[in-house]
Amino acid sequence: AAGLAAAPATAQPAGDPAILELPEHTRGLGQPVAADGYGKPSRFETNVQRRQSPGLTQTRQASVSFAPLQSLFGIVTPSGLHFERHHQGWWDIDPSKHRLMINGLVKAPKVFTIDEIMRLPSVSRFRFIECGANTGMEWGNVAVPTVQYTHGMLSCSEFTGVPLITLLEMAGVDLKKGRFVLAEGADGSSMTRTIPMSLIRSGEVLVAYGQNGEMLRPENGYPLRLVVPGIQGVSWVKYLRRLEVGDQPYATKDEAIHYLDLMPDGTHRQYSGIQECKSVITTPSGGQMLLDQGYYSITGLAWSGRGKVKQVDVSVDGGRNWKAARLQGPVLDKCLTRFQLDWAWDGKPALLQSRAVDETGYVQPNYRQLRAVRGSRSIYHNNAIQTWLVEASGEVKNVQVS
Amino acid sequence: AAGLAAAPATAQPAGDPAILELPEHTRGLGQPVAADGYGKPSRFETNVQRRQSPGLTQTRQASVSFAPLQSLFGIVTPSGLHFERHHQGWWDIDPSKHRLMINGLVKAPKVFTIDEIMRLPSVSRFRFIECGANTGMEWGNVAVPTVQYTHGMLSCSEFTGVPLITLLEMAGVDLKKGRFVLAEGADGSSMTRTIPMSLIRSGEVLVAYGQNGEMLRPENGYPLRLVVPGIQGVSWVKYLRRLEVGDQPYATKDEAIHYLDLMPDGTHRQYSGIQECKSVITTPSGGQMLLDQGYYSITGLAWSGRGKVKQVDVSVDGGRNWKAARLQGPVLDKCLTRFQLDWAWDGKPALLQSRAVDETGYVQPNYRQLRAVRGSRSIYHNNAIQTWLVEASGEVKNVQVS
Amino acid sequence: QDNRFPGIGRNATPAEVAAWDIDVRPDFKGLPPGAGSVARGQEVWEAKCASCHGVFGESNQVFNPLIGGTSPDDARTGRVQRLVEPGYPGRTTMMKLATVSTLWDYINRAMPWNAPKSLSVEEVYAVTGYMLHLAQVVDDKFVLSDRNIADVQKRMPNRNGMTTKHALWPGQELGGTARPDVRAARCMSDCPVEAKVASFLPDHARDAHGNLAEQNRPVGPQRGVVTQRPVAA
Amino acid sequence: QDNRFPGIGRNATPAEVAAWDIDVRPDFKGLPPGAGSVARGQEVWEAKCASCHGVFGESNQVFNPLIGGTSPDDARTGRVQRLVEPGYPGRTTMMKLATVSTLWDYINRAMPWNAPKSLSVEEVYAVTGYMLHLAQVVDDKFVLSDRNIADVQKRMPNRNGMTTKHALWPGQELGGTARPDVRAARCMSDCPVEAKVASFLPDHARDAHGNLAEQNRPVGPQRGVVTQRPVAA
Ligand code: HEC
Ligand code: HEC
Ligand SMILES: [Ca+2]
Ligand SMILES: [Ca+2]
Ligand SMILES: [Ca+2]
Ligand SMILES: [Ca+2]
Ligand SMILES: [Ca+2]
Ligand SMILES: [Ca+2]
Ligand SMILES: [Co+2]
Ligand SMILES: [Co+2]
Repeated sequence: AAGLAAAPATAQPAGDPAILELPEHTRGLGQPVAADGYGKPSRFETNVQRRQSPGLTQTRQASVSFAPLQSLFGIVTPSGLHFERHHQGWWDIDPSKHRLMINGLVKAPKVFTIDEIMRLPSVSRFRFIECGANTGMEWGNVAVPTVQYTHGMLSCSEFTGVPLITLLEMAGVDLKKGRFVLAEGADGSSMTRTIPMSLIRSGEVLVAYGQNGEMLRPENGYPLRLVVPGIQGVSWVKYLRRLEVGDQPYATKDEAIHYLDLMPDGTHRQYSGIQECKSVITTPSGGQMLLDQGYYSITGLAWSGRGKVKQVDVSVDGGRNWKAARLQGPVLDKCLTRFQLDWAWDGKPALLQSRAVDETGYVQPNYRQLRAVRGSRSIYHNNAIQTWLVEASGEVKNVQVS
Repeated sequence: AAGLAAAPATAQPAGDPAILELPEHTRGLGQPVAADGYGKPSRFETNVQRRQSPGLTQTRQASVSFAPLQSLFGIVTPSGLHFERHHQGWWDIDPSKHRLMINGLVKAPKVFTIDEIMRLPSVSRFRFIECGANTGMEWGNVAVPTVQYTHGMLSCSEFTGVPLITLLEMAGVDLKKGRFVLAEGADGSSMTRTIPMSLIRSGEVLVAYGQNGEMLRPENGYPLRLVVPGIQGVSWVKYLRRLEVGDQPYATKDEAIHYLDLMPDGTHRQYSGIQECKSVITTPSGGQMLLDQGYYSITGLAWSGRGKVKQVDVSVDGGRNWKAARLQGPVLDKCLTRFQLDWAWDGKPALLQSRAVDETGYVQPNYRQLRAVRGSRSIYHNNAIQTWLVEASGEVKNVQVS
Repeated sequence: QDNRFPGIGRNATPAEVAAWDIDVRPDFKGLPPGAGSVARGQEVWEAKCASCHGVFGESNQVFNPLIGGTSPDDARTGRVQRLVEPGYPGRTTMMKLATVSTLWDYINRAMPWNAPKSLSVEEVYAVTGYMLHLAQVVDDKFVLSDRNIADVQKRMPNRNGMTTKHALWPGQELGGTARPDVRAARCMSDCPVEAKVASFLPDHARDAHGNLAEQNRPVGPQRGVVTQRPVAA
Repeated sequence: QDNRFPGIGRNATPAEVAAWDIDVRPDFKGLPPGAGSVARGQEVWEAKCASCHGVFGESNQVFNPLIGGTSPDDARTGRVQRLVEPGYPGRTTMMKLATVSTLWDYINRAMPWNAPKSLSVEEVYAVTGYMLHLAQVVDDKFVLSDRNIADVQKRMPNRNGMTTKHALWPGQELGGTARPDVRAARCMSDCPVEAKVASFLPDHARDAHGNLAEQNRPVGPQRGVVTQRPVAA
């Protein structure tokens, strides 16, 4: 059942030339330190890129690029591969000229410079961010071939910033009347989203400037973005310029025209922010070819917008029988969790699935269970169990099962 | 006590032009998605680079570049800024031609391809790596101006790889006689180091290919390096090609000529691997200028090669009085831990210090305590408490106190 | 205000707040006074919008169609009938929109796409009115203004089409439900599934996303599938 | 071998092991048979080593001096006297080295620096012998070989200079100590320190590491200090 032949490591009588003939790098002098003051991946890693899905959007400035989940390890997404979602293009803003304003139901509206925000006490937290439309192309049927396109509007970083509640308190927020906060960006779309005060009061909503140890990348909102753990990415407003405290939600374009979940009865669910518990196998996954029969470590990612992942189960027979997978620690709140299961592939077709359970007891549904309640036209919040078919040839395909 | 003037955010009568005059990015269309398939930092971040210390080494291929700790957040080091230490230059090796050999006290010597190693069950762990010579220039007196040079041979990543014990077991390791493992690299130096079997048996020593979600960077050993948690960086052999199980240590060049700790009586401590508990304040730190009096969040990093950090204390009076700092979670084993302490600077000179305690109860020493035992000629394993002097001008300087 | 962080942040001036506080809420808080006719709106539309959205808002060149799919009957009931029909292809902006404030706010902040915030208040009123006219919500003599916009709201085709009765908002602020709507069980063996492949990509679409071999690392437990071959092959 | 992972990995051939298993241990396990004279070593040294390390191994152009600081008396005691003197500047390779195997192994694997693994076994013996001669460990007629290297080991100037009695090796394999050598206490107030500045960088060295303003982010709670100004200023 071997598909593409792997570089053979089989010994010729004497042995493998890659061993017997010492390579150049074993016999020479390499490159100096600080050849790159800021380094980059190996030249053999150029296939690992974020990509657009052809035909998905009509413009490239109101569009998305997907993270290559099929090639990532652990839980941290390299910032250069973080998925992108822009509504009116991205900018590289001069931080010395950027300001943050707080207004609305506060004693005194305030203005902060980036210098000032970076002087305040900060916290750093590992969090996942998932677009509400992630896996949205697959609500009705299989539409795209690989996990990059099915689940790649997902990334995970260590974010650093100031709890928004600190800034609101500095402005003298009215926490009695002020039950909603409007977050607004400084880009052309001036993206606006209504943020629940309950989350803000918990301290977990951050006005962030740091991502994986350095400043946010321009594509991800440099110099300031909101971090709203567990909530869909569109609420993580980039190029953040203003926060307004109010007593009503704002019904902004992306909460009154998009990011609405269409139900079978024709109503739209509005203000549906939470990314419910979900998981996906990333290795092996669609568009890949297993090189051989034998042992494989099935691995993937699980997450929940409601807290920690408690369990992940894996099935190799399309959901009939399941085994508990190993969870990779540390298992963190509203953060990706990697799971693994040992598997010996016997060369017969197999249907691989993963199913996550979070600490609230919520169990990730299969398509039948999900569609029974929500139909198949929602676009948003598709957290169904993903199936990969391993064919006898070793080729892995994206499928949906009955 | 203002030094350099910050960009003034003070309002003109009507207000700040950065607010009143809408910037170009608020009035235009930005750049498209996937403009960079692999993104890079903002153009305003070019000061954040790894750097050499002038005059420290005679060549750039047997040298070191230091991570800019003064500019980093959280605990993850961006891979592009990971410190470098090469002995014979770095290479970007073709992984399809790289092999790993296991030999010595095993039933059968083995060869693995990278394909095969990546097929085995992996683990991902956040770990710090510190060069044994980090802070080595400061044993006798102050030698360098900033935390990049005093402590920048330190980085922290999420490493992914196969526990070495798995590979040794596959070769039929003799765990009775085999108490040492020689790790050997494929570069010109073919770096060799003796690794304790006790650590390997614990499962924490990894044959790693992943770093922060992607493959190792070429400067850090692509496609394979050893991860030896808690042990000095030189043991984390890069471009790993071979592991030999033996019954004696190997006294390799970097454990018989270097990475020896010279004691006051003229003896050298050999096989001194553990990086003991240590900490350093990164903000504010040497070579910086505070812009104003008032509130600052003193923050820095703590770590221990023996396990978790338990406490960090901060002094602003040169070590006479201390306050317990907040530890940023998750606090992980043999991993960086960030700490913070609120501080109101009154414009008077201050001597900032941090002191870490690990879970074994070991307390980071000051220079007097350290030198009383080890003298000042060791080069390696300087984990003394670092002092930064904040002058009345706001300028911060590297000093040592009596 | 609290005083834990003296010297950090300052009060905003009224002019500063005015420059940035542009949002318009469903209750029209934030809406500046002003007016604009459908006729004026048509001029604005044809000069500044139609190139992207089509003369009748029907184009999906750069985005989903804005207009279409609503009926005068919807304006009466406040529910867009076509949203119930699973067979109807696509959803226009006007089919979904429940709150006219959203339209005003969004055009004001973000359109034209390549020159956001370039419209005058009158132009925003006018072009919003024109779009409402294209959607048969107002007639061609209408002059939309801050004083009659609340009446227009009462005729929005999908004004009764939204619900917050779900568990996807984290707090209690919107009267949602606490219990998730989809409830699966953690069945471990002999689970009631057919496990038959019901949907897959047709073979001719294998290369619709390019050559997958080039989208996977050339080393590791597997390779990417070669979905494109040189013409010669 | 265990069989948990069938099909992963294969046995190495003897030729493969031979190609890579080049390490030489202190007990000379791994040392290939062979020999080389001091005279031959001098030729090798002057042709392939002296350009970087100096004719007498004294250069620190590219690295610390290799030779120097040892005495015939050290070769007798096995302790390099100068290591005890805090005033002696620098430490040469030969002053530190306790195990002659290390020298052979390292030259064989890594030197010449720009052409590692290019020396023949004879050349490695010869040049190792020549270095030992420069360090007065062997005389100029000496022919270093696998058969007499153990005797040379007994004359290494610092052969008794190493200790593993410390707590910095994680296991018990080397008979070290479990308790760390440096023991500080967690004093919280009125701690017994003078807290006077005892060491700092002289002003003229402020710019020895370049302009620190350019080594800090131009935004944040502080700036980098300007240590260099344009000539005009
Ligand atoms: C250069 C092209 C272009 C021009 C000109 C333009 N638009 Fe748009 N418009 C877009 C794009 C692209 C979007 C989608 C933006 C997004 O994804 O957030 C959009 C979105 C909209 C929407 C929201 C539709 C929805 O369903 O989200 C409205 C309403 C709108 N435009 C109205 C206008 C008006 C009114 C004008 C003129 C005053 C205008 N547009 C001019 C390209 C354009
Ligand atoms: C092109 C320059 C160059 C040449 C030629 C060269 N070396 Fe070296 N040598 C170096 C450098 C640089 C180092 C330090 C390497 C490191 O940092 O790991 C070194 C290290 C050494 C060391 C270890 C010293 C120590 O204290 O770690 C020995 C021994 C040595 N060389 C011997 C030789 C011999 C013998 C030859 C010739 C056969 C030779 N070298 C040729 C540059 C050179
Ligand atoms: Ca101030
Ligand atoms: Ca407002
Ligand atoms: Ca095709
Ligand atoms: Ca095989
Ligand atoms: Ca050997
Ligand atoms: Ca100078
Ligand atoms: Co989105
Ligand atoms: Co080192």
